[in-house]
Amino acid sequence: MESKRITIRLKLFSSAKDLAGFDERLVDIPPDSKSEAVLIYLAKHNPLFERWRTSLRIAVNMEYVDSQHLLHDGDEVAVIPPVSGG
Amino acid sequence: MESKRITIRLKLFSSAKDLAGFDERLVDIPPDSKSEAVLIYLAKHNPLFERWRTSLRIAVNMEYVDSQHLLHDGDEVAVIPPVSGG
Amino acid sequence: MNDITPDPIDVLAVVDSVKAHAAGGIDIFIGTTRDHSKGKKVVSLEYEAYVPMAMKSMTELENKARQRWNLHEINIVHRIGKVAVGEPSVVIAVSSAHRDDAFQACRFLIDQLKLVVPIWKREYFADGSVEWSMQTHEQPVTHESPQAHP
Amino acid sequence: MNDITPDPIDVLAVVDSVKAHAAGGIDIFIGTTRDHSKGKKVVSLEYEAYVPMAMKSMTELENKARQRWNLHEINIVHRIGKVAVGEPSVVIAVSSAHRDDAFQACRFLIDQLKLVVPIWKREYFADGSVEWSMQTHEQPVTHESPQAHP
Repeated sequence: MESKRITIRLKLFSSAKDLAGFDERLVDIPPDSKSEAVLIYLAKHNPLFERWRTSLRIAVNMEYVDSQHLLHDGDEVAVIPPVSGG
Repeated sequence: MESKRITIRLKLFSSAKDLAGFDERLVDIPPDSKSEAVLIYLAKHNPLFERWRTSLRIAVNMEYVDSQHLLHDGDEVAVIPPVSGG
Repeated sequence: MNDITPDPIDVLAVVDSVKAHAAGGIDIFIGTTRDHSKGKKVVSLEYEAYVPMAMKSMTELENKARQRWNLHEINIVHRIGKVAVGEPSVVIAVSSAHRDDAFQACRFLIDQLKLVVPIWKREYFADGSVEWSMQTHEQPVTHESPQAHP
Repeated sequence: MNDITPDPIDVLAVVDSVKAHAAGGIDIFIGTTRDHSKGKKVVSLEYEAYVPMAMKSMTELENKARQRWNLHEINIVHRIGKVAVGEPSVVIAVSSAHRDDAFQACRFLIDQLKLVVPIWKREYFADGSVEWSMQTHEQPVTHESPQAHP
């Protein structure tokens, strides 16, 4: 018996948005997915996400998290390319 | 035979001006006088100059000098109390 | 206070916002957009922000600065959208009783802002090219680490 | 540039004076007059300067800063005469390609200005007293050294 999938709100910015071709999307993922799941998801859209992976940070509900952070239903998950404000 | 005296322009600022009671004066001093001569001169007007002596700096022609700097005829000699700009 | 705004930054208003009658000193940093980058002439820039997270991040930086130094007021304002060359993209003003605190906190805030606040700069070059700005120490493709690919 | 002026300092004009299209960052220090000193309420202040030496001294500081750091523009403006509490008494603006240079130079300039530039502050207190401000580490009467009196 498979557990119910959870839904996250994926947000992309800057070069990540350009690579993916969209800026926001609701994504269904298996429960117990970790934050790195969004990068695996994105790599299916564009293999460059795999090459860029080490320079992309993930923020969950507006907090930076590591790649093993457990995602929950309703989380806002943002892909943060190297920032260049200032 | 006594040598001719030299004339300096003495300028006082801030608390030194208040202590002396004047801000500018032409003063005749012996040749070969050193910068400290102006403090000895001022101490005759107000003995407090003797007590304040270590905190007063001398500038000759708008450059800080030490107490042994030789004065020349026509020098502008300023007594500089502790500065407090900013 | 702090703000992320599409409007030109009113530098004087930012300065006035941190004035306090008790203040001894104010340090202000103004980042202005450059007319060249990577040897190419830049004609204009565009900033994008993850606005709610950027605001939250700036507030966190403000709180960290207040913990480390004795400060009166802090105001961090970052512009987004198109910015003409030479115009301020960021203004940070810090007031304190002793200038050492204001200088150190202002420096800390701009350094940290450039590291963690989710804002991105896109440069429009005279030759028609457009690029997202990347820090030189964070070039993703060339500094890729094979171990990170399980 | 640099100036000593009896007029209120136009902060924006000082900032604009150091803007350069090549600039990456501007650091500005603003010294504002305090409303208290030695535990007493200050109602106004008055600055006196040995103007030609102070201008010369500020130019020398500017030259030293330019030797030590890579800077675009420097502008040091100090006010003299009566200054109301809360108004700027000094504004120093420094622009540079890299912010580290601007921050360090601006800090150096205000620190040195306070040590060497012949400008004096007189404080008018609410209780009617008037005093020339003395740095706490330079109290002449109490720190008098007997050896200095031959």
